[in-house]
Amino acid sequence: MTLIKAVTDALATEMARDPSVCVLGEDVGRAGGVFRATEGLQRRFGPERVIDTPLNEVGIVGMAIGMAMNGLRPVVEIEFSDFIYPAFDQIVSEMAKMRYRSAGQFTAAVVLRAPSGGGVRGGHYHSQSPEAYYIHTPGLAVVMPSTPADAKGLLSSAIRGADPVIFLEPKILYRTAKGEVPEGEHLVPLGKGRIVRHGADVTLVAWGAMAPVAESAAEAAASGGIEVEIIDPRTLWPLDIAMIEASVKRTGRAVVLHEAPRTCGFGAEVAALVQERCFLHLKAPVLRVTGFDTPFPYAHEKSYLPDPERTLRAIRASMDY
Amino acid sequence: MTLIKAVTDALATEMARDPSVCVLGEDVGRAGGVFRATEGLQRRFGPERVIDTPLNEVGIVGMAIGMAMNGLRPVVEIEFSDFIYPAFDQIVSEMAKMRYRSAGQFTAAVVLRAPSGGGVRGGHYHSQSPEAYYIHTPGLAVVMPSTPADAKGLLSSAIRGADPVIFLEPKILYRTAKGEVPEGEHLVPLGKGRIVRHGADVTLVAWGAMAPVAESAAEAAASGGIEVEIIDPRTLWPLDIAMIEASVKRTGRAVVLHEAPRTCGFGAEVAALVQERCFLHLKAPVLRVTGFDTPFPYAHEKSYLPDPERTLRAIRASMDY
Amino acid sequence: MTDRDVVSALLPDGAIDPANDPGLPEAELLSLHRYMVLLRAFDEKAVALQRSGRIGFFVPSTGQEACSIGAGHAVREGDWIFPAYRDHGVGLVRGYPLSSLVGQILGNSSDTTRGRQMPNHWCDASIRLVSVSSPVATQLPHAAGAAYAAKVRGERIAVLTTFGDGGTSTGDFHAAMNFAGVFRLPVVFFCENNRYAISVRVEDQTAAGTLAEKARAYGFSGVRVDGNDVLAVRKVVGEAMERARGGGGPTLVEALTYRLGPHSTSDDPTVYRTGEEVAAWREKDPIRRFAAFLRGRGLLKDLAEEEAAAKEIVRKAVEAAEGAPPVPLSGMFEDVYAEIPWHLVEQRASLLSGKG
Amino acid sequence: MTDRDVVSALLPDGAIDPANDPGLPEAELLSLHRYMVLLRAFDEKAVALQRSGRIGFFVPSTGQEACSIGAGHAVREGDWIFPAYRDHGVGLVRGYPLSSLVGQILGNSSDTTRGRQMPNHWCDASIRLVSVSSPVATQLPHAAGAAYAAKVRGERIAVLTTFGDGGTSTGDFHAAMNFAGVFRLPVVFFCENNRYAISVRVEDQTAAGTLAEKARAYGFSGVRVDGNDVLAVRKVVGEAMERARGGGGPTLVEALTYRLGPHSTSDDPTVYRTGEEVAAWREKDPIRRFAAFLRGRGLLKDLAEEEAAAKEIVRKAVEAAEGAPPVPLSGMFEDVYAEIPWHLVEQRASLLSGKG
Ligand SMILES: Cc1ncc(C[n+]2csc(CCOP(=O)(O)OP(=O)(O)O)c2C)c(N)n1
Ligand SMILES: Cc1ncc(C[n+]2csc(CCOP(=O)(O)OP(=O)(O)O)c2C)c(N)n1
Ligand SMILES: [Mg+2]
Ligand SMILES: [Mg+2]
Repeated sequence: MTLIKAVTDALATEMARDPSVCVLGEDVGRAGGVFRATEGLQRRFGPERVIDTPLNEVGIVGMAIGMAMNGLRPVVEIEFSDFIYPAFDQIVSEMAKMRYRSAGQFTAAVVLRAPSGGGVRGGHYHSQSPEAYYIHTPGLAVVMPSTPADAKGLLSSAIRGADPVIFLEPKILYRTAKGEVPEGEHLVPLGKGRIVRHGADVTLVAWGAMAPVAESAAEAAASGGIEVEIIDPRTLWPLDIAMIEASVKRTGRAVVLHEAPRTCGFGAEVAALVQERCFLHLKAPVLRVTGFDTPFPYAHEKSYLPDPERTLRAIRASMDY
Repeated sequence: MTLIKAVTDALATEMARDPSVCVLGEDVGRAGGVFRATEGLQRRFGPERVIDTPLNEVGIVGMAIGMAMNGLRPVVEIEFSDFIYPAFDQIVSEMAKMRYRSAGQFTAAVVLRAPSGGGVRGGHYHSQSPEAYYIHTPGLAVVMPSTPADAKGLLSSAIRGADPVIFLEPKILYRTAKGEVPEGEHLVPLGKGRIVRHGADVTLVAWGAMAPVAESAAEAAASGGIEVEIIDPRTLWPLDIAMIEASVKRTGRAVVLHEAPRTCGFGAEVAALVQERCFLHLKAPVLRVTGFDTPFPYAHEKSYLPDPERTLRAIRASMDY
Repeated sequence: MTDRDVVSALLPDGAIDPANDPGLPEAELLSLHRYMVLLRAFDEKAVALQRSGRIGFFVPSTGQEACSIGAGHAVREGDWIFPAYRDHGVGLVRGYPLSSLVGQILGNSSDTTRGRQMPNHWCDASIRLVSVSSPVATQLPHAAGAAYAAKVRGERIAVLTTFGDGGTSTGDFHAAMNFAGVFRLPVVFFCENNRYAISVRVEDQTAAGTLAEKARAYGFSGVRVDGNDVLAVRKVVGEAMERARGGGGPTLVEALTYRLGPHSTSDDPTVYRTGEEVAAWREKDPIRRFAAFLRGRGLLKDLAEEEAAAKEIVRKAVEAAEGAPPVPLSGMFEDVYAEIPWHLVEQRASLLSGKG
Repeated sequence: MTDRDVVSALLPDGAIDPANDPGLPEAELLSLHRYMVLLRAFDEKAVALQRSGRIGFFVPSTGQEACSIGAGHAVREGDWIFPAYRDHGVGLVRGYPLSSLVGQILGNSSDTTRGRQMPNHWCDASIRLVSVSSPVATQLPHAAGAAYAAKVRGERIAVLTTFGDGGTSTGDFHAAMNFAGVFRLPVVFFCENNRYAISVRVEDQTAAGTLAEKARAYGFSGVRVDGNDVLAVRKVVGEAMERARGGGGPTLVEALTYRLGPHSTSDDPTVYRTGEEVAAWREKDPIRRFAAFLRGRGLLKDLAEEEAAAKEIVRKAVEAAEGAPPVPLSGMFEDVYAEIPWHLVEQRASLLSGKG
């Protein structure tokens, strides 16, 4: 099953299980979503639960918050994560703080789904990776799957959970990532990472569309005798630090890989945490392979995005340090 | 002169020098700003250059972008940095990318001033420190002064500069920070840090309202025989990395101090950069003293904000590592 | 009637316009009055507490009591309230305890919201009084969402959200009004046009003739009401709420009123308002105006006595709450998430152990 | 006339309503037509290029040529244009070179914007044609700002900004319309109501009777025009721009039209529109309609010939540009700031040296 079908499967399964789950966003109803993630849901669950909204992200997110306060389980789709920003105030000032400021009297357990990342020739506004903005915002969980099974299991857990979740979907993997997906209800717990590949020499942290890039780089490294351990955190925040810390204490080396611009990206936090917690084990600085600190370019997309070659260079640099 | 008067002085001086400079925002005109930063400017320069706007940050920032494209030098005031978020899309999608996406044909050299940080019993929405969001956004410069002279000099440089600038003003220092301020035109270049205090044992990076906290901590450390070197970057991004790198290579120890929540805060980037560049010189991990990863609390503000005691503990921890 | 006419009930001579009489029983009339007096007493006390440094900040509603009390009185069991920071009166008349109001502004352990927010940012889930936020008008889309949920469940309830004239300029107003219109939601948008957004005159806030007519842009109707006339407010909001409960969709109500005090305790209104303007509005004091009507009906004996009683109630409430211990430090790390994640456990430990 | 009436000039019988005749000289009439035909030829070629994988994406304006060409023709030297992604026609008629249009969608070194953005995101400072963005309606507040600058300098110019029906729901629309009203800015808001925001019908976008009437909420007037009637569009926008230049303030123009093609090359409109609906609108094709008028005037001989000529011009332009070399890699790090800061110097070096 493809990753996008796994998303649809999770939505359909959770909607069938719990009548309070509903989906809202632009073009999610009659059209089934611009990426077809909600295909067939409106026909099956009706327009009151699969809601085509006007073109206003403040209204979508803000209305979802009110729906969540009044007993529904709204799953918002924002067409591209680049178009969340009009709703940024509703997310950071309202959704993220509702539980805290009301001392738990009110919560805003909204799941906000958005296709994210590059690789589709989308230029500035159909390619960005915004995870760091949300990770820096207390009160939000930030999730990004890299396989169909994780997409279904993590999204289902997010929908059943009690906290607001920013659920970023690597759009380039929608149809290229295929894999076994358990039928029926399937949960993958939030906050637990996945060891994609075991290795003794260097720990490589990568998520979303960078996970397969990490795997190719690890393949190449292996043929050069370097054993790379790949960790996909899956839930970016709260991070499975225990898994990363244990691995780096074994390998003594860490590389973090992401599409987003380098400066103040999540890679900076991973690097800061690892050097705080594994300082005496580190044989080399934590290295970062990331997008560059420019707006996301159209023509140079392939050079902008980290690839196996750049990743391999960083792995080698860490080994040779 | 107080820091707020230095801000007013910079605005008045630059407006007198260049008729294209104008100020816009809520209550900046007749009322002279909720913190009185624009006091007297409307009387002196008229309502067309000192503009009271309707209550809409999208309109304020979006209009400023268009004004900048058409030859004006708009200086926006947002009443509190917590209230910028409705305009987040205009800032990250438009202001930050205009030069790049038009290949330099159009620019949006807007200076966006906002009172920032805690200490005024302001709770969730009158206390936050948002610098990391803007540092992570390519195309923006982010500036935060900690002294009246720097406030005037940096703001004047920002107004004359060619790039959009997020100019964060530590509101707790508005009336508590006093100092000599050069009369007339006064420029402090962007991108250059300031060594607040020299010391051989540990490098302490702090900005805005944390700079005086760093000084108290350094005093206390000195009485314990620890010589702290304090660097105030002043321009947070692009950062004066050369100054920090040189210092850490001398001291072998680094602590970074900020009010914002720790996770994915600017401290993470400073830590990541320092360990990448000074790895073999480091005698201890780069330590962070920061706000906690909660919404900004009202009653517990004093415990939430880093103070000299917590800073001193980190300095000691770094020395004793 | 057009959206330029203004509904009023209390006539200058102390009589009432039968057309706009909400027809409340005498006990309710008296209770409306008592709440207005109590609200004023509370506001005056809160400002005094701030002046003497015992609380950090306060936003008074003095002059706008007819709005919050009149609108709040139209709210029924099961309805939701998404108020602005200036509308503690709405909660008060709905049964939000004075002790909680006082506790919240003190931010000590008598605050049911654990000292988390500034004064004026209360909530009480038991009466569906939703947590107040500082960013202007962010509660409006939430109100639409709560109304949507009630509507799809077929509940016969309405949602009241309150905000100011400045709030109509926000993107949240545009979004919420449009969604309410498109989905025909049971929500009443109650706009207290007190003529100022801090220092900005409503004439500089919009070029529209009235705020009420903005509703047309969203396909529903707007009504203007005399916001210093508690019975007219009660009548207009009551009808709008009932229409919403009955499936008639949303209404925008523009209440014409005036803030007699500062925007907040941090504000000095003399820099942007003339004494004459304020004095003219003092003449229209909503409490005195309603008292005159009650006196005419022989329902009210001694206003001064009422006011003294209210002051005493407030004094006692403050006295009772002020001694409460501070909120415990550990609470700072709770309610960020449903469960406390590892990083907050570590941060809490570092703070409590004095090691962090 | 009310904001429900729709202005049209071209009558069914091929004649013109003298009341709404913009009174253009024959040469201008012919040039309008030639641009419409060229625009259609370009759009069809661009879609073909995308289908054959030679460009990544495209947003065609087929069916809406009367809107962008008619509105663009009302723009004068010195005026500013803040267009939406579907309005390359506005630039084209203002003199934005076809070669630049082609270069931009190819994103190679023939692109005057250095391959920075997706197709449809052009700009040309020499004609004050401002850089197109993807987020819907973000250009509207910019248009207000450019108008503000012109107004305070006393320049006798106007600003045109274009957007769609869906754009009226955005917060940027609300902000820009309100600021334009409050400051009486010389800006014309040209809304192409093509009845859909991707799949969402305009009836589900707003409950308002018309989009034009939304202008009232901001204190100025809205006009509806037949958006498939290039002369009516030229007339209405021309008057609005002239009113703006003369200090008469802003206008909202709602042009009623229809997108005959997909929203973009990524869209399949058959999932949300019926063939009948599309066929009915094909009958109202703005080019054929205008051609009929020109023929009646004896100004147009052979439409097919015109179309063939336009196709050839476009073919040649593509041929000329397609061979251009790719944009140099180093350019990726320029124009982020006025000068390249240290971190981008390092990142560029790491990429170019193959070390990063
Ligand atoms: C988004 C946002 N911008 C600015 C502010 C600062 N601010 C607080 S109250 C206020 C004025 C609100 O005026 P109005 O809506 O008329 O309500 P009133 O205070 O008059 O009751 C402003 C500008 C804010 N709280 N939120
Ligand atoms: C803020 C934002 N949200 C969502 C989108 C995705 N999107 C692109 S075009 C579009 C529909 C726009 O419809 P309309 O304004 O009517 O213009 P049209 O495409 O019909 O010309 C949407 C939803 C976007 N670009 N920006
Ligand atoms: Mg007001
Ligand atoms: Mg449309």
